[in-house]
Amino acid sequence: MDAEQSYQVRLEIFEGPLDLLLFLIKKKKIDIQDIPIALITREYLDYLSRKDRINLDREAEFLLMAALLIYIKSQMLLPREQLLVPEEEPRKELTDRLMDYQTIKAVVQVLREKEDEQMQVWKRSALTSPLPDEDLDLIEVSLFDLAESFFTMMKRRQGQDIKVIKGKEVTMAEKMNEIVNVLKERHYLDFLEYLGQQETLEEALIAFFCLLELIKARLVIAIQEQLFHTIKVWLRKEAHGKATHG
Amino acid sequence: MAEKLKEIIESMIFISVEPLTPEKMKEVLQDVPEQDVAQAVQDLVGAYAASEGAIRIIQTAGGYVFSTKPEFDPYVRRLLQIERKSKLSHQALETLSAIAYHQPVTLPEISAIRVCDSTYALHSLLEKKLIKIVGRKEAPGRPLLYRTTDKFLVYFGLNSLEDLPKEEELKKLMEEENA
Amino acid sequence: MAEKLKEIIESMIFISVEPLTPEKMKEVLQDVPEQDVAQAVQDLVGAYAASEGAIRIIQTAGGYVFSTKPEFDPYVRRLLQIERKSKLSHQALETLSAIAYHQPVTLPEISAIRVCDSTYALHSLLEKKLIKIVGRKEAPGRPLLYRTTDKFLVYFGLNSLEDLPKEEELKKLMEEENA
Repeated sequence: MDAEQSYQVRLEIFEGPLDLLLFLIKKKKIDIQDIPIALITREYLDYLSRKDRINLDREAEFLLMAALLIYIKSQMLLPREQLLVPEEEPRKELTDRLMDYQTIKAVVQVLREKEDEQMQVWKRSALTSPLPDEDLDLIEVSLFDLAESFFTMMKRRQGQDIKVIKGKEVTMAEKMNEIVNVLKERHYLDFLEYLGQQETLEEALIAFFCLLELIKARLVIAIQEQLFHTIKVWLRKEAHGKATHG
Repeated sequence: MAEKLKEIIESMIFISVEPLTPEKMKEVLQDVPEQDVAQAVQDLVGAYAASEGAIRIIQTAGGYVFSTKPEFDPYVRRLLQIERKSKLSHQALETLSAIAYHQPVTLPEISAIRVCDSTYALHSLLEKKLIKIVGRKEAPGRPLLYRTTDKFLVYFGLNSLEDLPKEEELKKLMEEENA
Repeated sequence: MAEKLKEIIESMIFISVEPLTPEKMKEVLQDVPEQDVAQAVQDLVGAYAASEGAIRIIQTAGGYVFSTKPEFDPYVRRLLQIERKSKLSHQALETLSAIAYHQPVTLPEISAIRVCDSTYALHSLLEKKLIKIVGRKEAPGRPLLYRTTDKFLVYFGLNSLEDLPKEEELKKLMEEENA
């Protein structure tokens, strides 16, 4: 690999499989209307095998495209009695998609330029007006605002309701048994979701302490995959038998 | 910079929500001598005062701010009144959403959902014909029942109430935000 | 009123929070012939464009609004203590472009165009009010339909969706890109 190529590669952060395909097509100077599928598939797979060069968050999408390319290739290898009309050509859909995506990329470029221009221009958003402006706070109301407004309101309400402690008495032992049973049935538990399902704040607190106890006793394992994300709880394998008597 | 000093100050006064004080100007125009700034401000205020235009710069609360000349007050008021009428406030929107998802519903129920007295918002929605009275509830005091109107559907571009986003759809979108 | 028409419109544009549309002007200036209003607006915009001052009137989202000239951006930012206005992410911009050219459009359609899940980008655009829900598609699952908003136009300094580059212009761009 020459120096220029590796330099180029480092610069590229592909936004998606189409972005990568367009890059390869350009690099190989291929006519988008007449894509040599075998060649492009090989190039594409080659790239995927060097995974550090694509955005790993969307690996599935890149793999899906690989599958599509292989599918098209296999379709084209099938023996046919007569030539296909252009619309039935398996490459047609790929070409259409690429063309469509190319347009979008051009639009992105135009909008980015316009955004740059507008960044330097300042308008006034707040003005001193002779009328009370309490009714002026919403510029655009969409259906989304309406629905969001409702569900946010409900969330707020739920937050208040949980403070009401109802009379139901739950012991630590009962709760612990319940948790273990749920884990046996469902294999894992979403920590926040489970706490959210508790009827009262008191019960949620008890459940919380029970989980802490179970973790301490090494009966369950709790994993947080990412900071601020929910915590998942699994039953440890060796604990299956023991926990039955919990 | 010096030859554009007047315009630089103009752009700053234009963008300030509060009257722009000489101290603030100084913060931005650090290297410019104080008397130059003062002179430019005076020129600027004078130029606007002498112009035929509708706006001028006034000195208030120790700073400078753009304002319309008093003679245009009637038009400004008329415009603001119109703008005000054509928009939904946050209060109104929240009330409307409570009605949309719970209809038919009574005022006490709406106020309970919002944990907030909704009489005023309800009236403004009735006035805008986004909701209507459809009867009375068979309950103590027989309170009036409200529903959204066809105008409500048109306003939000809905075909029917079935088209309102479902809780799951919204939840998914809102969760993305917290992710 | 006629001799002050230009100034009346100036005061209204000045005071309006959103771009002032000809329809709004008409509501206030009921008795004034439409072409007189249009002429006055043109004179006014021209006068500001020709002036040496820091502000001008721009046409966006079908209306008129005051803004600073780009050359004063550094001073405005220093005053407001803003490093840079934050730009849209590439993800968001690509999603927005797909919506702008295919609207009204559903989330699955957008994701198909981009070959990439667009839920997160969609939500951030909704939150920024650059797009809005406009109804449901008559298709299995009745997915929600999205459109760009007036705020989208203002954000990019467009007067209407017609201002978006046409197919031929884009083609030219693409050819340059591939050359």
